[in-house]
Amino acid sequence: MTAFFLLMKQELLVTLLLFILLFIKLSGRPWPAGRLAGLVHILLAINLAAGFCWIRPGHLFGDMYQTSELLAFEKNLLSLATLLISLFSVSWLKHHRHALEFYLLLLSTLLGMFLLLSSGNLLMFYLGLELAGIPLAALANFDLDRRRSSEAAMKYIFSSAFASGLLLFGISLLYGSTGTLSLAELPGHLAATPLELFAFILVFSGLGFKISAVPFHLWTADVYEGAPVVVTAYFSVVSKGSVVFFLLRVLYESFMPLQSHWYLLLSLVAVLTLLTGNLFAIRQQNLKRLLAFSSITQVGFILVGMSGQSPEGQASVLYFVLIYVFSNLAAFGVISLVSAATGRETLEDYRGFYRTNPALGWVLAIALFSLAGIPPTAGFFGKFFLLLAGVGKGHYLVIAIAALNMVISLYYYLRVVRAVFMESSLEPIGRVPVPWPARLSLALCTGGILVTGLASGAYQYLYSLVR
Amino acid sequence: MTAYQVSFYLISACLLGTALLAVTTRNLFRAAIWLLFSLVGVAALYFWMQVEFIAAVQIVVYVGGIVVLILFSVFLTQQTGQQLPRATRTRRISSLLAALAGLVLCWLLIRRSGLTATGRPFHWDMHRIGSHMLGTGDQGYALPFEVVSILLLAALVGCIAIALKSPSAQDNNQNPEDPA
Amino acid sequence: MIPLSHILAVSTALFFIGVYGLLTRRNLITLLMSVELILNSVNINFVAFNKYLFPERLDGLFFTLFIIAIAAAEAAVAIAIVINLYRSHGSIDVEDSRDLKY
Amino acid sequence: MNLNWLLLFPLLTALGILASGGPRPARRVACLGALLQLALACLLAGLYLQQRHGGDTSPFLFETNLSWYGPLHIRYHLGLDGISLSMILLTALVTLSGVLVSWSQQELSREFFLLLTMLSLGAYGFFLSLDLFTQFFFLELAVIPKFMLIGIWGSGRKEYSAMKLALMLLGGSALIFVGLAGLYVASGQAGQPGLDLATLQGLGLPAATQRLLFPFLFVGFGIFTALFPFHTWVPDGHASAPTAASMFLAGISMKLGGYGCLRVAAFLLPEAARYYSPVILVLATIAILYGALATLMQTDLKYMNAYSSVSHCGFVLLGIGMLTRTAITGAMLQMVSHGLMTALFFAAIGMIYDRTHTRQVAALGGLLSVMPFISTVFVIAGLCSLGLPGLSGFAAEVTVFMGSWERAGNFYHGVTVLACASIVVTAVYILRATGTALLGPLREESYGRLADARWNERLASALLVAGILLVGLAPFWLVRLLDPATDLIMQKLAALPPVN
Amino acid sequence: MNDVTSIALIPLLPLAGFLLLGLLGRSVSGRVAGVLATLLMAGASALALVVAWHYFFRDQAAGNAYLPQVIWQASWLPFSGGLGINVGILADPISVMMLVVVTFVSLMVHVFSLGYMHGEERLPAYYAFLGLFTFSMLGLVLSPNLLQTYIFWELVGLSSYLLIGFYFQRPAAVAAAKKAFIVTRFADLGFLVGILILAFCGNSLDIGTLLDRLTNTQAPQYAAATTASFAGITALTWGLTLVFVGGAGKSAMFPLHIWLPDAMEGPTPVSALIHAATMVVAGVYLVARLFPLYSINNASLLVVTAVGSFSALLAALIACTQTDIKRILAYSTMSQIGYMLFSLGVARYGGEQAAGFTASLFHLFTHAFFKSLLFLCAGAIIHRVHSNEVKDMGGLRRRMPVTHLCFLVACLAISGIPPFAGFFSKEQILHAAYADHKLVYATGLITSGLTAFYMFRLYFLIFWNQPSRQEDGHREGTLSMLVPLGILAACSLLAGLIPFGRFVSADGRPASGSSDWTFALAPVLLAAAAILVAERMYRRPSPWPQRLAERLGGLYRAARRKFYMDELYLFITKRIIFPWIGRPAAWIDRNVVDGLMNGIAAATQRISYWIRAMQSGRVQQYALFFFGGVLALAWVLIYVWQN
Repeated sequence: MTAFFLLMKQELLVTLLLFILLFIKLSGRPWPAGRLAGLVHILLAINLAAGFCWIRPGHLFGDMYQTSELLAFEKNLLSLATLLISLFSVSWLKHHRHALEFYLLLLSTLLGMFLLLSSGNLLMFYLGLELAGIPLAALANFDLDRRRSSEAAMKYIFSSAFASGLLLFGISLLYGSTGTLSLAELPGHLAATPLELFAFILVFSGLGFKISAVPFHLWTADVYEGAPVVVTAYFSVVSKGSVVFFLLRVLYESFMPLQSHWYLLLSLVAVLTLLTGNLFAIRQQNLKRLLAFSSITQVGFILVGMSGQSPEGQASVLYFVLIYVFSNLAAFGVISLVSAATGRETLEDYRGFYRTNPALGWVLAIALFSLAGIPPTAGFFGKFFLLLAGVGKGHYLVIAIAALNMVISLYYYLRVVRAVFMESSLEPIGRVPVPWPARLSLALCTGGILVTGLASGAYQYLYSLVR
Repeated sequence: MTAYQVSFYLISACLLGTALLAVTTRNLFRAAIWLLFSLVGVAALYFWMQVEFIAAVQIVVYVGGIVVLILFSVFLTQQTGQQLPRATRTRRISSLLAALAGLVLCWLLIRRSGLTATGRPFHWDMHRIGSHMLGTGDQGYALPFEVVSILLLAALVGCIAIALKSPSAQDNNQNPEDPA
Repeated sequence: MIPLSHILAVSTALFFIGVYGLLTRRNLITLLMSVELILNSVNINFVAFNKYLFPERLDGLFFTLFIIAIAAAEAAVAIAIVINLYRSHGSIDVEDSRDLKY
Repeated sequence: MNLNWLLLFPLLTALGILASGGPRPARRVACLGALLQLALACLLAGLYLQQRHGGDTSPFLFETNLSWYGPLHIRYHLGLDGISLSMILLTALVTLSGVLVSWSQQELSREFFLLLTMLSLGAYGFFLSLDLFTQFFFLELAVIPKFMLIGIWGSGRKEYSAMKLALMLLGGSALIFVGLAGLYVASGQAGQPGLDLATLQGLGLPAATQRLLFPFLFVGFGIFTALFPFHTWVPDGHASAPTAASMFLAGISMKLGGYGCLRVAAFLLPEAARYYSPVILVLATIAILYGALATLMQTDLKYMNAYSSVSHCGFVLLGIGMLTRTAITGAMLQMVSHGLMTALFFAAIGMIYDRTHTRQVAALGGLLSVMPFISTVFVIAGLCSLGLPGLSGFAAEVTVFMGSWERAGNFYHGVTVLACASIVVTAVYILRATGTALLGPLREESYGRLADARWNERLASALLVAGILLVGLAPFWLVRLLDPATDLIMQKLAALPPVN
Repeated sequence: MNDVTSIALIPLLPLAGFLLLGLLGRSVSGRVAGVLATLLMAGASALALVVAWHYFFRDQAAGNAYLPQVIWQASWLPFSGGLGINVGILADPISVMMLVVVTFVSLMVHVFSLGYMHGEERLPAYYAFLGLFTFSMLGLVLSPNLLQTYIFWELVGLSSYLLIGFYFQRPAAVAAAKKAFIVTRFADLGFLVGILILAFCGNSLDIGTLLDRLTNTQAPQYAAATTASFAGITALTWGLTLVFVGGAGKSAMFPLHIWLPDAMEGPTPVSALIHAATMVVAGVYLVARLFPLYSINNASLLVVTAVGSFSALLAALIACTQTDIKRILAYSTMSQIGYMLFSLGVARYGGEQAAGFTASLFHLFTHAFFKSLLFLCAGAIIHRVHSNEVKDMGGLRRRMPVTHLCFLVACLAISGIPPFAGFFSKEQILHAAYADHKLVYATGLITSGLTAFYMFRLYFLIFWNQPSRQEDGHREGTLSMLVPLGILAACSLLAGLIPFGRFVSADGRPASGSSDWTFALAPVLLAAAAILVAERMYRRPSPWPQRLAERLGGLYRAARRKFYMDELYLFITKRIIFPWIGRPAAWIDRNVVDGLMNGIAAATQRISYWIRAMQSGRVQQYALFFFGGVLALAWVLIYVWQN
């Protein structure tokens, strides 16, 4: 029994958190958002801390649930990201009627992701995915009074329903073809028949939808732009990260018999993703939308690394997601603070931002540099290793395209930097107040960006996990 | 051809026909009704396959739950008599082509895959389902069960948070922030 | 005996009818209906596979059950969102919510 | 001596600048830091010579070799040879004078000095690195500060230029990256995965691999050193940059490329270098002549010097492409010389611009009578540029010419003659600019009231002039410094199988 | 006495002057600067005399031949394969002779400047530049290494630039300085390439080694150098001709002479030093230095002869029509250098045939004195009348008697009237030319007559012609100006008597310097006749010059416009190189090359704009793309790609 609790401790803690929040909700006395946020921060921090203790691998519920040191790390990363988002969401939540519901939904999606990661079975995978997805749609609608928010939620829920329809169809075909739903048993039954390949593509498309790989990405920009900034951050980091982790696991474990196929698939999709993400991003004026396309591009890089089919590739993907969490959250953190304070989100608005908010300007710049892969930020290392892993078999074309795309992507990141540092505006954004939780969050992100690359510990740890 | 076989084709025809009508009719209310029939048809198919439990669940949850939900929302959001607008011709043609291509592809793949019934007996009974549903070991579905419950809870919370009318929302919905 | 492929053909056809509906209907509620069709087709698949190919375990059946449950949750949230959209846009035509683009 | 000190110093300086309260302390910290760097670089040179004198013939001295990213076989490997030493001395000198020239920087001066220090950090790291990953890291590290320096403190179409520079340079580094990835794969196939220069050069990569990877690496580095036709960032970038950034950009940044080209071309992929030699030579010659001819038509002093940099950096590539010992030595000399000379030139142009607020040659005139010091500096830089003996430019160019002529054959001789022809064109544009801007009667009444150089500017110029004279009057010490490294390169080239 | 220190000190003293004055800058007064520089120069000059005395009379005389000896050398810039720039000091008859000439004329000029430049601004700079020039020139003549020669070659070019442009506020001076530098730079390109060719032919940069290897028919280098290379011409010919191009540029030979007349914008003492006595003869020196090589290569010698004789005649013709005193002198310089060059061209190595060599250098020697004298006199005159135009002068013989006398001596010397210095050298040259080629001789003879004509035209125009307008009495220059004039006049009178051939000859062995008096009759008579004509035409104002000019018509106008050489050059640079090469290059760079880079960026933007329809905002279209993507991927993976 203790073993059960210990193995599932992260899920159980999140569930506990959910219930605490539910009790508060049901107690009928509404808590002010600040207090609530404080409680959630503390509990999330405890959750995070607990995640680092008593890590051991194991199975539960037959093959339904499994955990390992790697999975524990992945969950911790997601917890951390959620905590960071939660920290800088305070200034937005303060004015929100449904702060508690926000946390309830947020944490239930987190739970869904944990279960997704730990799933040993296609059913659990599906349930986790839906638990992570459906409340997110509701969250996307959380700027309740804004047209765009509900449009975003609508687009998300319908796209997601369609994607899960295809995914389910794929799973059903896979089930029909192999007779098993267990991820561990799958490799033994796969024979790369056309039907299986089709099923695999359907499953992949369902996952590709979540990580917004081209051509399954079209919802991304609209939803990112319409949803509240905090939720967008969650979308782009936590939701995406969890599915990347899962995809990595299924590709490298369950679908290994199809490896030559998925190598091609990944390469194709990666190239498309890189090009499309970049080509759309260079035109964007809204920062959230820009970051949406940027996150699509980042996925392209992830896919390149993932196609490396080596432990280095796996480690690099994990490492990149780690870095991506810090970088993207730092960027979104700044944007959410500004958005909460002034409601301004376009590139035009950010002109001369540095003169009024130097610290935020630097954080934003560092985050963008990290996303662009400029040293000494961790993004440089992340990208380098991803592509190095991607070239593992000597396929230079994809790498060359990816490298070219690094240059294109640089353009729009630098456009933001240019607006922030170099251009001037008649009515610049005034001094933005930064509450201490947000400050802490941004400091953690910036620290993460600067340290994770230069210190090789994180990578080596991840490598030891995947080997 | 036995009656059993004939009934399959009959059910299938009804099911597909009503489904087709459900996605093409231009009356919203009728579409919902056609959908209802189609879902009942699916339930009939389950009966035909002798998995009555699923058929029952299908009827209870889908027919009793989801379709009703849909009907409610139809009433909430739309005058029922109105003709639904049609998508553009390009969209319809391209969608049709895509769907047909998908269908052909799937059919080819199914044909090639050589999936044939094994003829091994298929046992299920409520007891087995119940014990599996609450079991925690191999073939135990307690965990998914709990997960679904949480999911339903979350969905509930989400629905309430979003759909519940609040005074400020009422103020704002008439003057959307940007009319672009 | 009906060949399995015929059952699969039915489910596939249902699936693509749903897909067609999803791609062409303009009313959000009808879109939701199409989604339900798609999910139903998958359910048929699972049940059929379970019954005819892998009768030893009940994986397919359970999967179907969970899909039905989740379909309900999804529909609920979707309808909530649609209602909210209706409030803000005054319409549930999918073509009317195109503020976010390019 | 531990080479990490050389990286630690700029880092500490940067932190010091961050910690400093305001613009005045910031510039003091920056200056002190730069001074210490120069001292350290000189000390390093002394120790290096001592070690060599003591008979140490290992290719690299003072190595630091640590595993960095173990699973990927990426190492943190620093080492020093004559080539890198000379580049480091150059960097230290230019950094110090850059800081001095910007002494009166008013706007956002803390950031300014911080970025300048970052730039020097990148350069040091690049020159010291022996692992190609580390090297690449520092190469890219040095790009963004340039972008920021130009974009924030620049003039004219600064944002455009900054963007262009950043994109083209990082485009170059993307090419380099592809090359590195290829090297990584090739090294893995050879059984010793990694990007360590010392290991890679010993692997003897197969000719086909070399020929495949060489263009990526060479063009990639070439973009940094204004390889035709990828030089167009140079004029815009230099023209828009603030003085110190221009100095750094032309003085050091372009050398990163030359250094990289040499290391990669002649050291790592000698077979491919020989194979592609004619292409390199043609491109280099085009850059030399065409850069010089384009300079003729420039009306803006900074554009003029920028185009002349294209021309001069062509000599570096020419020297490398010739693959003879003398030519390579000449390329190195040219890198040092051009670094000093162009930094001095930009300093002088900056001083003139600060006072007259124009860089149009036609709008200037007769400045010699009101600002003799600045004008003298300008003339010295110009003379160095046109290869006047006694100044560093001559030693470098003549070495390149001698080395180039060493390659027998009408093609090589033709290329050399064309390259030589540029000295005439250079003389024309330098003297035209000097004649119009500095000599003649005063163009504007108001110029008569302008002041000559201040102490910081004098000091900065004096440092660079001293460097130019040191190289120009006594090039032998620099050649001796470079010798063991060029020996190594020659050994590699000599070991190649004969061309069939 | 000929130890390193003393000989090294000769160039180092002026260098010290340059450094001192350059660093002190404006903190010293002009007077102090002048005195300091003059003293240093005097020291150098004295040392040079001592060194020369030792060289010619002490150390070397015993061996019956003056062998070149490298007194000191050090590696300055080593190249690979035995090549390298060794900086050193070479002592041989030519260099020692040049040492004397340079230091001596430089000293005279320094002294003269004390008076002439008095009161000018930036005097320290002036003396510093003079010091730099003297140093460079000495370094040039002492060089044992081809690239060292090139180094100092460039440095004299620089000092010439600086001194021509000394009055930098005058646009004409700036333009002239620029022109001088660029034209000589162009020539230096030839020199440089020539050096490259020769150095790699002989595999050495050391002049001595090079000469040994390439003249030794047994050596492998000789064989390589004399086989045809590019365009069917031997490498040796290429090398020597190109080196000569460098020399021709510096020595203002046709067609690279156009800078010399303009260079007269500099202060007159500078013209005397640089553009009359020393730097402009560097070309002669260069050919003489490499003479053993030239002597085995007829093709290049022919080029030297042709260019020399043509330039001599051309310059003399132009000189007859000019009205600017300094320009006339400049063309005369060009003409005389032409003499020296064709004299070299007609010479061969060793023996009787080497007479041209000796004659050439002899002429160089004497010319240095009388031409610098002429310039200094001109300086004194300009100093007085504040104009360069001869029409502003006239009748000055009373007011400037000393100058008059000196000028007359110089004119006689240059005209080759015995017993003045020019007579001896010129006679030897004509003798040598006669022995070699009659056409060259004829050219020389005509030129000699023309020389006498235009010199005396000048003389009469300045000192006679019209009655003086200025009635302010005696205004001869200061003593510091007169003393150098006197000394130089004495030299011009006496220098011819030196048995030059005893000391300087092609192979180092004393050559018989005997003059054939009967042979000298023709040129002397011709010169005398020319002087008479000049006297008739210009002693008093007369209509004759005008009439003659009209009679000659086109020829006169062409000569007066310097045969349109300047216009030709301007045409080539301003109308061809700038608009047709430079501007297109700049245009191509901005529009094609850069346009390509910008075009890539623009194309990317464009594509981005095109494909934006994909993101139409219609969620169903998204689904369609999604589904289409799935189908396409499935198609590719299942049907297209079969691994």
